[in-house]
Amino acid sequence: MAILINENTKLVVQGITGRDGSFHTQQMMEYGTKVVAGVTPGKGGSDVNGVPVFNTVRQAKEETYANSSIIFVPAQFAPDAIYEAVDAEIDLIVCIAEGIPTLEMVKILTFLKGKKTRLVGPNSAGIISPGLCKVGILPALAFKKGKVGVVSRSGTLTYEIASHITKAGYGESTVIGIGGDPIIGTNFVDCLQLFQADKQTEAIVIIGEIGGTDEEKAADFIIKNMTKPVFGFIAGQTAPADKRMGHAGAIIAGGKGTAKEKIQAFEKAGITVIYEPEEITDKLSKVM
Amino acid sequence: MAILINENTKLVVQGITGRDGSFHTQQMMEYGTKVVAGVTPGKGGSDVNGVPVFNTVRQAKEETYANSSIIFVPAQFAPDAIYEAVDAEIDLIVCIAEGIPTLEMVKILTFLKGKKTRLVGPNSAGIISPGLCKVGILPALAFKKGKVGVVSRSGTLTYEIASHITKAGYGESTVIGIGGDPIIGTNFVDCLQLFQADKQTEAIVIIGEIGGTDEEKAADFIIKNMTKPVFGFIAGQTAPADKRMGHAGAIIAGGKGTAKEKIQAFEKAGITVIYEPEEITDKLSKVM
Amino acid sequence: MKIYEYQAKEIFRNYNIPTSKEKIAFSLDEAKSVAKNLTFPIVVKAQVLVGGRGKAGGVKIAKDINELESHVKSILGMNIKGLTVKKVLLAETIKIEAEYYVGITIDREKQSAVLISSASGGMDIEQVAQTSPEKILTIVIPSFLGLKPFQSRNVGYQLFNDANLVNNFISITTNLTRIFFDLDCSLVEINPLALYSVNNEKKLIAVDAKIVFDDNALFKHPDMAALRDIESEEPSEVQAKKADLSYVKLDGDVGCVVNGAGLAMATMDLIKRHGGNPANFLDIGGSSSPEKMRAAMKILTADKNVKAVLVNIFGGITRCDDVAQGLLWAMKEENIALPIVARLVGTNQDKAKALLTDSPITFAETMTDGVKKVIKALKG
Amino acid sequence: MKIYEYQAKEIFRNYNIPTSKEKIAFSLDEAKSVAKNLTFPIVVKAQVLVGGRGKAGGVKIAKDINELESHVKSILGMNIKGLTVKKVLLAETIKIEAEYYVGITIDREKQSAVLISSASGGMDIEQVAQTSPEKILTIVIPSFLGLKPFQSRNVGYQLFNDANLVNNFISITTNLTRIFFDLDCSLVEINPLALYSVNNEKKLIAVDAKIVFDDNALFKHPDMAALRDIESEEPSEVQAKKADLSYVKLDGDVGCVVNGAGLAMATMDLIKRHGGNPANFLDIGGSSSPEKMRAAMKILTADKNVKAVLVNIFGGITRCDDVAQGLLWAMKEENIALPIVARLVGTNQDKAKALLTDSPITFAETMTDGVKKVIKALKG
Repeated sequence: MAILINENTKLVVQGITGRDGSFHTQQMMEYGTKVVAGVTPGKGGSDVNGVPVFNTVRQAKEETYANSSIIFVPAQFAPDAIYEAVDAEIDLIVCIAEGIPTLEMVKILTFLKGKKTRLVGPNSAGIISPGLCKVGILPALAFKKGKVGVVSRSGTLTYEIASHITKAGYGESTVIGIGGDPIIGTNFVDCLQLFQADKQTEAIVIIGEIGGTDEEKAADFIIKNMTKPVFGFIAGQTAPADKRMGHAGAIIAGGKGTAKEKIQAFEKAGITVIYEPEEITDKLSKVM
Repeated sequence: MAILINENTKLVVQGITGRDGSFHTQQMMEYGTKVVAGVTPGKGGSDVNGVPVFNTVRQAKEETYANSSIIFVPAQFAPDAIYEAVDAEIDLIVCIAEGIPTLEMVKILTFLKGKKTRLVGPNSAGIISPGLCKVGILPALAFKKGKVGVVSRSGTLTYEIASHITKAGYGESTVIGIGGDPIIGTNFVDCLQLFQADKQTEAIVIIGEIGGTDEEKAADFIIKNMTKPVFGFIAGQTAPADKRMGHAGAIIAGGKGTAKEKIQAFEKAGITVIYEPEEITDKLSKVM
Repeated sequence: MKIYEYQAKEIFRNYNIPTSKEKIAFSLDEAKSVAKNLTFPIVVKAQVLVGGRGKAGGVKIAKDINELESHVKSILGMNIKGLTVKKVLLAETIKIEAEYYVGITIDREKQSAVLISSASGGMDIEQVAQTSPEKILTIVIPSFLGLKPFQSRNVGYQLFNDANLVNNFISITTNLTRIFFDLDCSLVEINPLALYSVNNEKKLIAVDAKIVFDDNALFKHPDMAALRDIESEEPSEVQAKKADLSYVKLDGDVGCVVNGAGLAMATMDLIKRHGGNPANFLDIGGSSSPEKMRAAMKILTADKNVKAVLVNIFGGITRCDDVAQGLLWAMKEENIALPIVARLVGTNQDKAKALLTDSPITFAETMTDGVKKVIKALKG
Repeated sequence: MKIYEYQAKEIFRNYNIPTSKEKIAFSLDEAKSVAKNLTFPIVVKAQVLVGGRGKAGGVKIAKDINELESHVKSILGMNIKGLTVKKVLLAETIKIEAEYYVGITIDREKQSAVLISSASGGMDIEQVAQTSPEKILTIVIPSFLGLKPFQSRNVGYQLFNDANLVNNFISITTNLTRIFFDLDCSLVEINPLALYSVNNEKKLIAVDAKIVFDDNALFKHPDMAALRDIESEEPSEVQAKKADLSYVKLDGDVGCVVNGAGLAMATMDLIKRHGGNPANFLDIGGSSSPEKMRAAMKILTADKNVKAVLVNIFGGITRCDDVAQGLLWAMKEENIALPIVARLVGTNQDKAKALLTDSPITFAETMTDGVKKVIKALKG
């Protein structure tokens, strides 16, 4: 069944006429994603690769019944783009944009409380339900339809690990990049919950990294609620404290959020911890 | 059964050491209200008429299990007092304070969405469930335990009309002053709903005035949801447009909110309209 | 509290909302000197705190200095709805291609600030709202976020075809919202918001400006409170405000003194219902201090239309005997000889009745009784 | 981005948060002249963008001008955790009666800004949080409302017995919150917030000050961005930032060039796991431009510790042949002779392999393979 996106996903691309927006629109369409509309204020009436462009999300939704959105606009305009999609009652927003100020995200999450819209990201690589739909910048070649759910704070590291799963023949149900920022719309627990309920998913891989306590919360959740086997990887064991490792969220601040703590939490929760990406194949073979 | 307040109400008085706060604390206690605590920052540890005073509502609640609050602090500090009571998870806040800026109230109501606390007022005369409890500045002499529910935007006009109901022997279940401001926490419809469900209440009197459309919404609600007989009075038939008639909310702005419209809406909804306070006795006698 | 167009325009300019090039003048001489720095044709606009100045002849276009002189002469001192024009705004004219409406106000039903826009500008927006509600576009402004650009854009693309104009509109509405929230307004309005062309580029400009502040929030904005023009207000209402009374002057002949706004309105209504004409709304509030009573009686009786007075008090916290005593004192101090009917019910009503027994004041038992008696007294 | 104590204190004063009377000095002469307007004893505080200056001897009290001179001499030029002290803050001392902690930061778990307070001030708050978490009071700041006075009061009465001190505390925390939100901070902190007496009145004062800005929001605050002290930063990291690379210098000898932050960290971890020592974190991002590759290689090899380089790329949008070509070009332009292992997988990986066949670069098939090969090259 896959989670979050599938063949019924009708996508509107916010920032479709930009460099990244137009390129990835083409990539997503080639993958089979139903990109029904684009939005760029002032460019309404034009089209990109045959996709009609609108001035507003509201208009785009009225004309095309879009239910999901992907945001490629620059960080400075991304919060308004998110609010616009929420206001238009889009079900799922995937925010690729990177560099949104943390306090803007705090406001956005407060605003989202009680709303039906789900936000994935920001600073997300997107989502792919292999064979069905791709909403993001993930490279198709790393994925194949299958039974492993993958959720990750990272981009290329996800492709790396997923490619081993793919090569080994298990394939993925859905792969979600939740984003590398400190404050994000959808976290590990949200995704675990969906994977637990998803029939297609038989095992789950969590790819975490230093910073925050999202991995620890996932471990708690797994102890209490999960029956499917879970595998975990944590990046940043050698990262020094108080240094931002690329992602705004990947930082050991005030001695908290170390890889060691996270690995311990995983082990305590019975998660099979992998230390090298290619190990995933072997470990999966023990349960599948 | 009465609504909103009864013998289980445990009241904290915010602003208990002020002139109005201390006077009405005494009045309420004389009426039988369980005033369990007072709050005045900096006066914690003292007492007013034997009621212990605390520095914060949180402390007051922890020590006395207060479930309701009445706010007597000046308008300038009233929003903070409301937020404090909401934060302490007080069930019912009755705000007597008058003169809170409208935009502050807009914020407060937005903040209250989804919270379990009910706010009555601001600029309310309070609530009385005769014989059981009084949370407000209403004079005891006008009321007697009985079967008519009264809800009103006004103060003395309510006492006036209620005193006729009292004199005629019907008495009141609960009398609520919802407040004379344009933006208030509890409106006519909220109270009608409670009265409809309240076994003690056999008939309801709505006392409206010019300004806004709360009476019209009440009329709509009555058509769709009420089975008990409803009586209505509207003050301000002779009020000129664009002039604030005392209450911040009593103003015909942009030609909207006239007494004529409201009376028409009442009549359409089958509400028995009374034009002189003393008429209420006759009209009630037809159904009771 | 309302302020004048020219004051509102100054606030607009501080918030980067474009207005015409314009100057205020308080006299003919000043107008002539101000005009030197402006390009004709110049529009001369009466500055008054009521609407309808156009119909009253308070707005005129001058194509040269002679016309300007005659327009200023005719407008300064003009009476518009009871208010004397004491200043005129001189503004350069533009060639208006279309007129829009944009305003922000509190929507009581939505419990929120709303942005109201319409392509039918330059007209009475309330009338547009009644006759063609579909021409009014309303957007709820989230109170914690303020107006977001996408919201203005949603409206903007319904009003304009041109992306530059939409961006203009976004900037103007965003700044209008900032004014509204920064200064605790109850209304900010541009009507008309005009479309015109400069060097073949279409632009939007505020041709008129209206700002009303929330009286309850003025304490936060002393610089705005200072803009209050007491001279333009009804003197009796100014006096009442000073005495902490809530008073509105009306045209009738029965003065009323009441405690509580609702009861005061109900008293007026009842007077009308029984064939009288209320001279005022007056709420003395919860206090029964003799000083307040005296101030109230003084203000009432200064209105030469007032031929009789009804005092209607529901005493709860207020004690009726206090009111009676205050009333007797006020009558004596202010030498009041008008017929007075007092209906004092509630706390200590019997004492009050006793106090008034030997006075010229007529005692009434109920509101209706009081109203009937005061009308009878009036008709003599 | 961090700023110095003296800069943070200036922001504090602009927001009405009381600080000691103090002045910054960049030289001994300046310090002596500045001291003339201050009353002894004066504390001389090294200004550096790292913690732990106290233990390093960077904070000393002078009771007269001679001591001051010797302290300033010893502190200016001092090296604290790799940073040279170039300025000292001279501050009048107060008689501290108690030390508190107060700070605002983002709580990722609560997805909100939080106010953190403690009666255990003057110490490392993170340590307090670990050893005595009950001494830490945390309040969630509602993002749409800001910190409300009642919230500060709830905390204040847990810290102080005195209503005046609580009011002091409310004012300081309210202003601290304004700084945090106005300037998009990720941390504002007063540690210690000191209690002292003036004329028998107890007061609170910020003895130290720390502000960290959210890098992602600095574009909104150019005046704050201008406070950045590039000289205090690792030169290679400054250079990397200019080239739009995300780079962090470490102590090891294996340089790594990776696309993606997670993969870059995983690569470092794997090097360590297989017995090597990573020399850096480096994320070249999604682009495969030859210029970026060149800048990356130049920065890496400028680090004399680096003895071998591992290039680890998962090509999705990034094409592996582009990376290979960029790498070859960079090696030539920068005359790089170090052993290099390249693991290029994904889009056009075969073309990349072909390109590198005749080069000195070792091709690896997997991450683990690449890591093993680079360590072997190093030890070989």
